[in-house]
Amino acid sequence: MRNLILFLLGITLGSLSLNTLALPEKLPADLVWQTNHSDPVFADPNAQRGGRFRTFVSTFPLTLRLVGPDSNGSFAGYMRANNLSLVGIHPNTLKPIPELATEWAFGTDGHSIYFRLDPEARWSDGTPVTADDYVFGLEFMRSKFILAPWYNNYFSEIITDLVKYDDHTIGIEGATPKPDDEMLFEYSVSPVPKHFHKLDENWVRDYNWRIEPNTGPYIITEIRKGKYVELSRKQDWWANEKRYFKHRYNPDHIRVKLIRDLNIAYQYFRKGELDTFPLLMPRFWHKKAQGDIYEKGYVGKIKFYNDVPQPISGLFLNEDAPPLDDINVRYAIAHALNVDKVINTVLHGDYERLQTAHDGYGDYSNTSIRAREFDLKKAASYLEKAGWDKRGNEGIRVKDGKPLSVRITYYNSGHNDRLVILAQEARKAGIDFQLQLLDMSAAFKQIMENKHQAAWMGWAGGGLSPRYWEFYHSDNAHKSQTNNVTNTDNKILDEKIMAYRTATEKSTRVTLAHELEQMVHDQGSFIPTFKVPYTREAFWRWIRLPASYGTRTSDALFDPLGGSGGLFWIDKDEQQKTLDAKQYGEALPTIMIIDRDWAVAP
Amino acid sequence: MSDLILDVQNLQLHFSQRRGIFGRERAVVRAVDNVSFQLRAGETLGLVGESGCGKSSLGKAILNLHRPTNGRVIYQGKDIAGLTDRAMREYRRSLQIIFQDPFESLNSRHTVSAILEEPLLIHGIGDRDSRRKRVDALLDMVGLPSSASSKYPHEFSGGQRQRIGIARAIALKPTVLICDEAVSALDVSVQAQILNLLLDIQRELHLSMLFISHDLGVVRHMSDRIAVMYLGQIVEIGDAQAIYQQARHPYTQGLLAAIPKIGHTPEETSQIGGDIPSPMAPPSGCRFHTRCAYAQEKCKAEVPSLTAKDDRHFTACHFWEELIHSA
Amino acid sequence: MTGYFVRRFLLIIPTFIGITLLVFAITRVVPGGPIERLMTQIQLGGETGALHRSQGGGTLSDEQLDELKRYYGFDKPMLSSYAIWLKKVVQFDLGLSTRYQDPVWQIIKERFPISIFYGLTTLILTYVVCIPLGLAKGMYHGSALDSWSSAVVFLGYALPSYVIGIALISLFAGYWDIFPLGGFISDNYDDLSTFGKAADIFHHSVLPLIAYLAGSFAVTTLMMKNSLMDNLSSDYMRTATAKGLSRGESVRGHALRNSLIPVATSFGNNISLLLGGSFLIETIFNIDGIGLLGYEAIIERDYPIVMGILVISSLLYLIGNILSDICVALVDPRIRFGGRGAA
Amino acid sequence: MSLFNNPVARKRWQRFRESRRGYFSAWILLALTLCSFGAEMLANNRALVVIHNGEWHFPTYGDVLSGKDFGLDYSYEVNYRELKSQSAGSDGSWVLMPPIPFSPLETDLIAGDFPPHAPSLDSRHYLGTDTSGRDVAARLIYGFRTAITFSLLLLFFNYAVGVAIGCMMGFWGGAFDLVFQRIIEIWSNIPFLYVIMIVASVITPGFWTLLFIMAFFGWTSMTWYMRTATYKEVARDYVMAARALGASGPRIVFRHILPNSVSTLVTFVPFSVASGITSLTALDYLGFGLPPPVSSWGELLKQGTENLESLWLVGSVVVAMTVILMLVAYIGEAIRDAYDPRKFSFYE
Amino acid sequence: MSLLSVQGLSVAIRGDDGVLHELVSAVSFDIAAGETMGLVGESGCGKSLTAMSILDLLPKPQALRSAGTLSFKGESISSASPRRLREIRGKNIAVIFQDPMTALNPVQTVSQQISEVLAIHFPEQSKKCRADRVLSLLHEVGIPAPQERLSAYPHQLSGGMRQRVMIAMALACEPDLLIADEPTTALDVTIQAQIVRLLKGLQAKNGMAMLFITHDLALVSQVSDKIAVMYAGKIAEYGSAQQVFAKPHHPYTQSLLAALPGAHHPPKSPLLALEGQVPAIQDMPKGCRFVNRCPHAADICREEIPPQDITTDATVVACHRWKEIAQ
Repeated sequence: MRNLILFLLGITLGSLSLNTLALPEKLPADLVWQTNHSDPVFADPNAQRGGRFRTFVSTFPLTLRLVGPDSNGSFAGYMRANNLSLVGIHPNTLKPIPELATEWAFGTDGHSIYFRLDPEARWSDGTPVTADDYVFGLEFMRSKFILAPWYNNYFSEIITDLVKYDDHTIGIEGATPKPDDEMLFEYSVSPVPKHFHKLDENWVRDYNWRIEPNTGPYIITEIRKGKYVELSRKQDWWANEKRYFKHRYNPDHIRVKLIRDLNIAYQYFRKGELDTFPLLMPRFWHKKAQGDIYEKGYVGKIKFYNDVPQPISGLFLNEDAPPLDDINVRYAIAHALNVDKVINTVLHGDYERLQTAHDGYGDYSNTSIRAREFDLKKAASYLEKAGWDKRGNEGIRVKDGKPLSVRITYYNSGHNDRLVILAQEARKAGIDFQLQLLDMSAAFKQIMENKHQAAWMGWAGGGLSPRYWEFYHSDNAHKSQTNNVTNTDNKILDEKIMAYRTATEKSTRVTLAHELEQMVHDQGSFIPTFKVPYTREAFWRWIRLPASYGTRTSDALFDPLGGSGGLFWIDKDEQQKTLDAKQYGEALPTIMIIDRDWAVAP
Repeated sequence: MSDLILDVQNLQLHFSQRRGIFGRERAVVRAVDNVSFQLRAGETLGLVGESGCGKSSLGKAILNLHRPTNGRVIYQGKDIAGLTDRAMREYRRSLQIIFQDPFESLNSRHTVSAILEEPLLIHGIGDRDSRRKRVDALLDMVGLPSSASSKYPHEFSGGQRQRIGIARAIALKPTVLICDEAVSALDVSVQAQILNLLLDIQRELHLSMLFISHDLGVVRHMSDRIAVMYLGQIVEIGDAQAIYQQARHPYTQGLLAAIPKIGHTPEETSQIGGDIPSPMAPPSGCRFHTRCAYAQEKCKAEVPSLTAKDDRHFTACHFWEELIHSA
Repeated sequence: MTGYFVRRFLLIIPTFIGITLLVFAITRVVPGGPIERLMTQIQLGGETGALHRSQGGGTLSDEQLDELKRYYGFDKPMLSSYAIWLKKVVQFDLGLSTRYQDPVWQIIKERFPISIFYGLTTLILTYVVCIPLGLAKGMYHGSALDSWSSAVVFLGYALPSYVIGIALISLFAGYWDIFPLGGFISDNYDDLSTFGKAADIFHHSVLPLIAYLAGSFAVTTLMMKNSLMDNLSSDYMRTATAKGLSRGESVRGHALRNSLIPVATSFGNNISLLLGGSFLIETIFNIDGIGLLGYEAIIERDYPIVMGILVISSLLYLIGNILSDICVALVDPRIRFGGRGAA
Repeated sequence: MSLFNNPVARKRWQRFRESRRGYFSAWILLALTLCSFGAEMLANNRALVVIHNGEWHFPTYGDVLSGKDFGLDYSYEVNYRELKSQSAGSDGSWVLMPPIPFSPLETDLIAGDFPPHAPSLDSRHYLGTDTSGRDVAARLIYGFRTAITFSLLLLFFNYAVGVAIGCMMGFWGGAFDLVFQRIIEIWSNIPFLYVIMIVASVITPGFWTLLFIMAFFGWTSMTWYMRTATYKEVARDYVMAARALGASGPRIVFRHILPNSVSTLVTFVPFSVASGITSLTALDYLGFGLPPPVSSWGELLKQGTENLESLWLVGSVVVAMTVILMLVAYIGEAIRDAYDPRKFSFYE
Repeated sequence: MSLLSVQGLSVAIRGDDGVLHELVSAVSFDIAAGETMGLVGESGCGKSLTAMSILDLLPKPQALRSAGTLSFKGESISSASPRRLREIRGKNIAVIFQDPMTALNPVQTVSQQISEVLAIHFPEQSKKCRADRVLSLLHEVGIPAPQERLSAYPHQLSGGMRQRVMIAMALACEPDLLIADEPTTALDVTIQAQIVRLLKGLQAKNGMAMLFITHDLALVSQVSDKIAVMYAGKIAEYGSAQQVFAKPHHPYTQSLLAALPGAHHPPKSPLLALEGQVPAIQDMPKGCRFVNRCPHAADICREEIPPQDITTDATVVACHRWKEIAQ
């Protein structure tokens, strides 16, 4: 299933002081303009254009707006990816590549960037994209009318200024100095078509279903509410011939069908009414994706390892909630959590153990840390240290007449089987896990209000480097509505986090990140669990992938859009061949690909 | 007048009734309308009339099972309207009722002994043993074997069940017994048994009786005095003998004539035609005028009151004297 | 009779207010409103990683939270918000969905055709099948037909409809590929001929209809059967026989209409099923109906839609009760003319 | 008690026994229910009897015995199945396992295979395992216990409240009746599943909270019925007779009205039981029901429908539901016949 | 030749236990054209079953005619085809029932129900013709304003009116025989008199025969030429009405008459009540069914079924000792 794709989010800066320097009025003359036309091309020159790609979503979009309430549904990815950024990231080298900007330069103050815009860039209605659209973009993002407080925050507190120097040159100022690559990534503003919007208190309503002109390769051409959305390729898209866009976004049409039930969606796929199907979940890969269509080679299966920041998923222990205030208990719980058994059984050995909170951040990740392993002896010794040395009738440890019981709040009923096994195993250590399944909103509210004991959850990963302040700084502890759900409150950690936040040199930051990761590990309040360092899909034979299948950062291979997407194409001849073969029951060579090119060695 | 037990004065009992699910407009049923009579010790007053004339409602109003809309019931000099709960229980102890349907009036889930013990329990009479003895005595009195006490009403025939009902009614040694169609549901041969039993008991306990029935033959057999009711009102009241031999009210005459008698062909002369009007919309004036062969304009306009030449035979008809003379 | 109906309609008002107030209050006490939903959407991660341009967890200031509360109308005390809501409802304004930003009424209206199609077809088929079946079972009580149909009907009654739905779709759409996997019409519906359109709808609706119907057969069939059996032994049937009617004639001419009275009583209640729909069946068959809308609205805390559906369903239910009375009055003259005739 | 030991009740019982289908169904259901209450002896990972070094142990309902108690090297609960296989050869030790040697909460994972495991006699998972490797048969049995206990308790609460309020309404009438009529009308018009879903999406209902919520909205139908029945009884002559004897209100209600009207409630029992089971299953299916890892049919059904290729999951739970609900339906039919003997007669 | 001849008729009913019980046993009687035959007995004696079995109007799987032959105008109707039987029903032999409320279809109008009979037996008649006939029938049975009553539903009519509609329906095809099953039991005494008079009048006019079933001895004495007294499923005494009432031979008939309260008994005197009750169907005495209540019972009565003796006044008596009793 498509991951929730998250876009810009705001952060409050807490105690950080704002730099009050503004951008210069005139474009500084001494700028060193950079661009990137030399990285390898990752699309396949053999790709054929044409055809209709059929895929599905499980909920119909509630809006076509890019911002504002409910603009974050499962369809939002299609909308977002259809708008280019100033600068993209090369999916393999992770270096910046031009998108809407052809060149960029960094200001001497360390927190401003300048962009030269591509004069060829056009909105889908043919209007050129100019600097004014960026100026409006910032105004738009800061507007109360869009009802998106996180964006409001981000674009006032992080992006402090945007200046138009001429129609095709802008400068952007961010709040704090950062390494260059992160500035490119974070101090970015997307243009908003000024001629399209009328900002007033009715904006949210009025623009709910209006198709905003975009800069990407597709535009929505048909909406059947509750049935499907069809996107069509712009034939004369302005970026067609650009180095990194050539031979990409090949299908002429993308039909995104609404199928609410995943099992039913799979039936559609089996019947050939969908072109591809995600097989991330073990039971789909191992149990469902079997049979004729696979054996006879009509449908291929691919498992493609990638290298991307992993979501921070695991068990978050609330240090404010006894007995979790005792570090020994936290360690004991970590040692009583038989994650490997879960992986090797219900997860079919497919998932991997997440070792730290920040796997997949390249250099930033501290690969020397290993998550605490399942070890009943260690668990027992920690618990005895903490005074939980007796066992009650049911084999659960007791102290002062109270059983050692930890309530685990979670919101994904699909994780029942995992938690059940963990609870079963933890009993051996004398720990009683009470599982509390709540619906997502209710669980989130409970956790945000620090009313949980232990939270089984995953935070969206992202960005180029790990974040610590939000999760571990004492500024966010013991407060509701913060991400410090473990209520970690550690002065030494605080200092290090602030040092990390203010450092601009990448090497310093990497060192600090490694130290921080170790401290977080020592704190023991986050127990990392699983990661999925690959993507798995099934596809009908006529869907063709480039020779490399995907890129280092491909989180989905059949994403028709986006920075690393749009690489596949539909092979008409193959389609006819496959359909004919299917009709007569002839077997074709089976397709079973396992690609480990980008796999990170464990 | 020391032997005056019950004095009913201008008793009214109106029900507001909703008819059908659409008939939400309330209709007032004047079940009993301005009825007065007296009952003396040891006397049986027969109350006759056709269905819907209000005779059963009258009985229940006297027992306060339906609260009278108006009028007074005076029992041994006390107006029962002002009785406290406690006094009301005492009052009910002195007046008892026997119902028409012996199937309906006995709780099918109680054994006979439980049914007969209940009045004693309610009024806290006796201990366990004495109650049991009393139950046996009651059964004996109504002619049932003592083995009946452990059985359920279901296991008895209609007549036997009515005996149980009578036993229950006399358990508290009441002074007045109201027999509400007590034998109407029984076959002739059984009816005779019950009538005999009632007569025996009355004699033994010196009871006053209000004997309600639509069967004129039975009423005649049981009553000292008879009241004839029509549409909620008493149209004629007097000694049984007098009523049967010289009925004054045209309705009473017609009623008597309508009773089939063995060996007689139906009398053609006093035949009452037409239907009984609805008690929800009783005719104006004399309520019988719609069916009366002798009705005149006055009958439609004026309500006749009960009048009498002597103190014993009252008739509510404007023209009863003329009718007697012409006859 | 009109007076009665006027009164019945007036009685809808307090009941309606009671129902809506209660549910309104519940939605208010329930934690996790649209605001929490916004926050979860932004912050919670999935299973797999990706290179996002994301910044992760931010916190909002109190003013910003208040702003959101005001936008969603959570800033006022419960009763006054309810009063505002009710006032709008009276003016036929059900408010705006907090998810779609569209008027609730328009959203509900868009789902009407499908829901009504299934509701009405279910209703009609239920009566078309159950009445004759109940009749046959009543007339041939104890026969093989009777016991076998009882077993089948009970089976449908015992199994939850969604289980039947899943079984049907797996077998007939997935495994044998006889019927489509769901949806209401094909994607190429507009290009079809009128006959083709009808066939298309039929083709799509067979499986969901079976799932819908399986459970509803038992009640109506048995009601019909029992009612007929009561009437078969009634005195007027003896009269009919004494007139010289044959058994079939007397059943058709006399027992049938009398037996329909209890079935007619249930008719009004079934009216509310017209828009009910089972969200489980709708999910399974991908039908964009009211049931599913309501379910999603609850899960997604879209309270204006929750309340909007409640308004419509409770009104339908209340009106359905009155309709029941009308139906009964139509078949039963005792009730139709109850207020008049002399007793 | 007079409620059961009187000729009316005996007659009904007689008629009930005469409809063989319902009568046998009742016995089967009763047997199943009783069995489920002793489920620990049918499906458990604890042995029924262990003889170890001459000592007898009956671990089924006792304290947890750790591995150390049997000379093994771990301090958590001993694995009796392993103990059995170890003691197979040795003398002096003997282990008797229940017929299904798995607890419903226990994940038994078979090496070389991933759950759900298919049914097999060798592994003693007669109905296979679920997606967490828990024994389906064991979960069915315990799930049935949960469901039947739940619906019986629900029935009890609904009837208790319904009978009390309905009886008061019917007996007192007047304003009390009017007020409660409105309340019931409102209550019964509230989409009950809707509210449960709203409430259950917020708190994870445990057994008792769920029961409470369901009872909170479930009492109305019985109330309606009791009100009508009481009204009917109040107007009957035997009540009139009791009043004429001077019986007090409570006496009339408890001695006369209740015994006569309550007995008919029995005819509703099977349907209430069935609806209790199905609504609990539906809620569990939707994830609004009992929290994991409680054994529940709904959860199993959910797993089954998501794993249709593992047919034993959906198959066993659907068959179990069908059997139980058919039994209940047949019992209901028989009780109906016993209370309201519909003599099939016609004229021809 | 008799119009209807009933020979050795027995009717059996399936009890709760599934066993057949002979509720009516070897009943024989004849009805001549234009004659009224009264069938009298207490409730449950089988008189209605006897009447209903003539046209096979018994409730189907429960009750069945187990023995006997019936011939109507010389044609056997006990062995007639269903089709032939349906022709006779309503046309040659018509029936009116005890409770006109339940016997009429509540959802059909008066005219629909009456014209249906005509439609069945005279399908060739025009609608207009039928409508005229319905109207004249209503007029004939004495319904006031018949035109307005055509579209009335049964519940809108009073009990007496409903019974008149029932009669109109029965008379529609001018039957040779009318079976009247307790036609006045549900009615008030004044209305009863009206209906009885109506039936007698119609009978005189149409010359039809009538089988009149009732439990009311007096009533039956007024309407019948011949009567049969039934007890526990058997005919105890059968003869001309006058003879039977004037000089009853069977002890049961005698005690019935003696138990009847009325003018021939002094008020409040004990009635001659039959003790005991009718034996239950499962423990019928082997010999005479009346034996346990009979004051004259002898050993022979307990052992042998009494023969049907014919007395000097041509009455049939089923008693071993009638001669001794007469002395």
